Amino acid sequence: MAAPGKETLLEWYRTMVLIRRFEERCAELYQQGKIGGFLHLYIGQEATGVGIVSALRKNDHVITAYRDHGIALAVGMDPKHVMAEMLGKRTGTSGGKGGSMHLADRSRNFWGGYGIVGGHLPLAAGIALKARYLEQDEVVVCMMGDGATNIGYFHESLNLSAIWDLPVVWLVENNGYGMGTAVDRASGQPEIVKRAIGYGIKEGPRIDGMDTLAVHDAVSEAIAHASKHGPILMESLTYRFEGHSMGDPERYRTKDEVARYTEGDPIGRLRGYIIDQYKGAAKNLEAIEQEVVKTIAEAVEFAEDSPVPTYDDLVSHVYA
Amino acid sequence: MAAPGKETLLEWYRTMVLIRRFEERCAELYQQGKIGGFLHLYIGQEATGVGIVSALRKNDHVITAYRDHGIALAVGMDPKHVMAEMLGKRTGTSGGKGGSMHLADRSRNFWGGYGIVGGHLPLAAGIALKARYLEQDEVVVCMMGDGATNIGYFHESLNLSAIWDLPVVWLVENNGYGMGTAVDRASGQPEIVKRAIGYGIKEGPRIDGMDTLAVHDAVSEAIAHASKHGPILMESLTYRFEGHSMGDPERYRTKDEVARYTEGDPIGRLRGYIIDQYKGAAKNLEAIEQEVVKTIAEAVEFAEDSPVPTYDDLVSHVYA
Amino acid sequence: MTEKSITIREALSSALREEMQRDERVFIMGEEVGVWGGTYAVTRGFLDEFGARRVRDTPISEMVIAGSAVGAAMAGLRPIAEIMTINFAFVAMDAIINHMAKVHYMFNGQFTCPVVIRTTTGGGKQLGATHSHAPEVIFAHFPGLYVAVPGTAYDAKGMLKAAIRDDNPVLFVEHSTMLQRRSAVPVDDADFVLPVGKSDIKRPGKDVTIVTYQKGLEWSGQAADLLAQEGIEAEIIDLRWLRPLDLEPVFESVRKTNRVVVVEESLPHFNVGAEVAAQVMDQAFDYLDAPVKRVSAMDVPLPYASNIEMMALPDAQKVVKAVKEVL
Amino acid sequence: MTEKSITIREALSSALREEMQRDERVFIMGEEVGVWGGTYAVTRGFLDEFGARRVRDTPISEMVIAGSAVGAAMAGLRPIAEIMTINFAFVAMDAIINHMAKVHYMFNGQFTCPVVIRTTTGGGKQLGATHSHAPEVIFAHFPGLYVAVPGTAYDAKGMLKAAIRDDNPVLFVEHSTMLQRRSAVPVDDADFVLPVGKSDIKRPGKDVTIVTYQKGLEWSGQAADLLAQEGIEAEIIDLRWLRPLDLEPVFESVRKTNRVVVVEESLPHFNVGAEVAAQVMDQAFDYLDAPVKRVSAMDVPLPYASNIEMMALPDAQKVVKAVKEVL
Ligand SMILES: Cc1ncc(C[n+]2csc(CCOP(=O)(O)OP(=O)(O)O)c2C)c(N)n1
Ligand SMILES: Cc1ncc(C[n+]2csc(CCOP(=O)(O)OP(=O)(O)O)c2C)c(N)n1
Ligand SMILES: [Mg+2]
Ligand SMILES: [Mg+2]
Repeated sequence: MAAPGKETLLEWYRTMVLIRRFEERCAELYQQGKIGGFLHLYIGQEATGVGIVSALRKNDHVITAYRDHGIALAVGMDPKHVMAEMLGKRTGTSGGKGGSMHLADRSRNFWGGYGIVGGHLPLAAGIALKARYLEQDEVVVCMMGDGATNIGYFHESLNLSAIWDLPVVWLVENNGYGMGTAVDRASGQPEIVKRAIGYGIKEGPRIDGMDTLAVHDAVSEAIAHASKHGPILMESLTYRFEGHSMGDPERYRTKDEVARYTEGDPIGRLRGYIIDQYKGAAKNLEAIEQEVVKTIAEAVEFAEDSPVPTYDDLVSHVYA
Repeated sequence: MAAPGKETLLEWYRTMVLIRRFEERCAELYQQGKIGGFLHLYIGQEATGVGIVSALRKNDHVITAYRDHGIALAVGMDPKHVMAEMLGKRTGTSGGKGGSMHLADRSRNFWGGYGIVGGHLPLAAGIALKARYLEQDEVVVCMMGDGATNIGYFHESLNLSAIWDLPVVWLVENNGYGMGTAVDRASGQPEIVKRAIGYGIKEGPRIDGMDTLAVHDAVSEAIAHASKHGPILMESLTYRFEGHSMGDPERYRTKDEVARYTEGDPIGRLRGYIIDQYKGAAKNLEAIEQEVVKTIAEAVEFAEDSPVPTYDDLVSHVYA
Repeated sequence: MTEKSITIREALSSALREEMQRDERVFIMGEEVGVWGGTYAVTRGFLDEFGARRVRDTPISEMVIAGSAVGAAMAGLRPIAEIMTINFAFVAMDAIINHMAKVHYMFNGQFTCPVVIRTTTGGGKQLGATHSHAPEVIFAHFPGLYVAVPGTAYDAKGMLKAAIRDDNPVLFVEHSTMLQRRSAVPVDDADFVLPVGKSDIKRPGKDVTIVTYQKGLEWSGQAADLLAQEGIEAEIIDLRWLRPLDLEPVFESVRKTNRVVVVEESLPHFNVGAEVAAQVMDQAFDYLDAPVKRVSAMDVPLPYASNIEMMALPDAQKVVKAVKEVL
Repeated sequence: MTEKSITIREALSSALREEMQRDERVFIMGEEVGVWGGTYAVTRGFLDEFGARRVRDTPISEMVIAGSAVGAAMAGLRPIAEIMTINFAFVAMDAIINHMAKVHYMFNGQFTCPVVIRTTTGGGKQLGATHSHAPEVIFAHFPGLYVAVPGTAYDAKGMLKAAIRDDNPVLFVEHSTMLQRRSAVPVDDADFVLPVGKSDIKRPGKDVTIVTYQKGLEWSGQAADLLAQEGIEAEIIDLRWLRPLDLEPVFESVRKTNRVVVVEESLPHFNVGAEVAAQVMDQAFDYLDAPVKRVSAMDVPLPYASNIEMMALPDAQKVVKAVKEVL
């Protein structure tokens, strides 16, 4: 696979920093009571999200669970409108009706974040069925947490994708825990890719999910596989630096463990790689960082200034 | 494994013939409108049922789906009361309220037949949990059809059995079809035992389900495994000679295919084996056959003479 | 417009066939819809006619049958997903209630979800407690979904075509014991489509209003015949849809009859009759000469034995009795 | 008997603890019940106190959480299975309705199924459409199961203990926004157990009967205070259980007040209010001076944005308005 050029790397870096700063700001806004509901931060997992989205071809699709801010920003949704959604405003990407867990952008083939664990896996199969049905070369990347691989939806969806030969990359973001339950306490087979055998589909790799380039390459290959040969199951081994959602007492892991992982921060890693490859890139990176700060500030301002939804919004779109 | 002696073999033979004749009579009674609802015959699969039940240790358990007459008779339920259940009589094993699909005998650790595909798998896990919880050496043999291995219940149940180390033999009666759908049209992994890998449990054998002795031996070993080391997934490769249920148009298979299998009739095979092993056994077999005819006649007479349930039966046992 | 007497089964088949011919995006998926031809033979011949691409047998996997239909619909297809019987819809409840009924709202209209779930309902066939539900009312509890409960061949055809053409998800509930019932149906009009959410007066009368649907039409019809012999004229209103629930004709009828009986196969609590009673009281309080009476199944799981199963279900006599209580 | 003011959370915890201490066969299973201590902290400390054998974390597998509880109960244990929120009970609907509620009946009493499913219900926390249901009414539709909906610490404790001791399956529904509510609860009586299926008059009054439960108690209580300022005395009846549904005190109250309002968080169709209205009309037709009015959530999936989510839910003002309509 051709190594990405400087522009591409800088773009990935920009997106990852954008996600990080965006979410740090969200955490603050949550503390201030401006964001409500559940807030699941993606911090630590940015390499996975950006690696995946960068690997999508023009008409490919992506769908994920409730930990979806990273994907929303990576596919290019406007931070202003995403932030407005977080604040429950009319100008939000779902008009304020979806919130943090339900970002989506039909125009970018981002089919949404979903709150029921595993519930979006059949949807991914259905979207892939559309491609097969219309004989279009489109692949669906269906992201899910490690915890989601133990619910019935996983089994039925992977099996259907096998027998109908659906172009899906089943991508497990294995961050070690489903809420407080470690993978090996939840899954009889902690090497999740091995479950591919049970469906007769391709057993994909378990990749280093903290390495943006590795994710990009592996997902690109997986998409190529899915496009030609049907479904594949792969894992991105990652870690969430923050709690499951805001207010997680984190009794299930030690500070030491968290510290071990934060040392391998994917943003730091990509930064190091870029500086290694391109002398003088440091100033590009700093420019990006500053630009992101501005973008976030504007997004928050836009969101705060936006109007809340109305009664008409409440009752619209119950039916088409 | 020690070869079973003559008495044992004759007993198995008796049970298999009993099942066969019982069901043949049921088919007639169904045609006469005396049995209603769905009637799923076990004909062709008797070796599996009898092989399994003969392998159970004193306190082991068995549970199955709606194709349950064979197990009911094999565990020793009185044909009279089973037939009465088929006819919807008060004297039936479930008081006429369960019918063909819902036979059970608590006193024999037969936990019932269940009509929702896969729905009884979690129950099996729960029964096994009781044994673990109370530190009793008891194994649950959970039978299911090949079709049942594609529903979410299968996934969740096998996974739970793995992480809780439950003493369950997950036994797939693979008769080639779930209704009209051939295994390889329904399952991405037609070699179903391979799914064990996805749960990190023991991949058991795929045994010749038309050979009573082979089933007995393999299930005995599987029970020993489950008792010591936890769950195992195995298959008994068999075939149903009749339709899925009464009135099946059987468009999904050819007469030739059916004929090929009926040649290997498990009852004929066991008969041949016994005669091979024990000269002069033919007359024992004939005596058994005659005795069974009598047993069935008595069962039908008992059932026909029994009273139907009453209004009080209708409204009792809604709550304990 | 030519009409012909056909069975509900034929009505459903022809509705499916016509809509599949009309719109390439319409396809069928479910257990045994293809090779077997549908467990109730509604899609017999479809595999040959439309091929395996458009008539898709599935594994026994109701969660993904319903859920993948949602995804396919969001992406632009128009799936007709068959759940063999409504008893198995419990397995797919989350896909239906949390996904099918909500994707349109939750993302503020970005996605539509034109899925039809075809399924069969009802007891009375000695199938026992887990296979004899008529729980369509609990699906109608939730916004975002429509629930169709046709009771004649005419309605089955026009309503199924409407359901397929509608951009909202529809749980289309057929009664498993009524597939052989006949009525006159337009046969040469490929656009014979009934409106969504309109109830229908099936029999005019002035003495009592019987509100019912599906199997209840038969019990009520027989009861009305018996009552007619005593000079009592019952008006029978067929809801046809539990959602949208159209009670206008009921309110109007009550103003004339002043008496209402609701007949349904559901269980007795939190059922259709409860809702009808509450709304009728609210909208026509001063017109009611007696409380609204409900005839439903008894509050038991349905047993296997035929004699007691029948005791547990409504019948014409129970309807007659209820009518006499309100007269 | 000493009483102490404790929260609903404490009431639940102490009920669980006492019953686990009393009966070795009682154990807890579910997502995050152990190491995490329960997502609502109800089982905090239980893992240390009772060990991993009796406090069992599960994978995210609701079908087998509910279904294995059924098996364990049939085999002689008394599982308390936690479904984190009732929204996820849809995934387990078949295990609950077709198995938990039916094994006793279907096999004619051979098996009993003493399972308690603990779960939390309710909207109002900006969790969006798939996480904000209050659908307990649809579970109460089915015979074989009991449905508990406690609204005070006193009731939570006595009802949970009753549920655990009962030989029938109970869906025990806690309101996720009420866990901090306090009331006086007997603390030194390990056998403080309330009866199954008894509603309770929470506030006596003579002008109007408000029938409600759980969160509705708060809206109704606030409304009653406002009404009291105008000299209107509302009687508040807390159903406490949706199954068995005890409406005797309601019928009695109506004979005195002649007016009924039902307040609930459910959706507006086929809900608790519908059933209450229908039964009240049937049992107390001549006592009603006005139609029964219902206050419920609006007929929409709940949105994320707080302002419109609150619009969609009931509140004291809506209750006051409904009461004034019946006066
Ligand atoms: C069906 C269902 N059960 C339970 C939950 C509650 N829940 C939300 S997130 C979560 C953990 C999921 O873990 P994982 O899939 O690993 O994703 P991660 O949070 O690690 O990204 C649980 C149990 C839910 N949303 N849906
Ligand atoms: C959840 C569910 N879906 C569908 C059905 C309808 N159904 C009954 S039996 C059956 C086929 C099951 O096949 P298999 O598990 O192979 O068992 P076999 O009949 O071959 O013994 C189907 C689809 C059901 N009972 N439950
Ligand atoms: Mg995880
Ligand atoms: Mg089979």
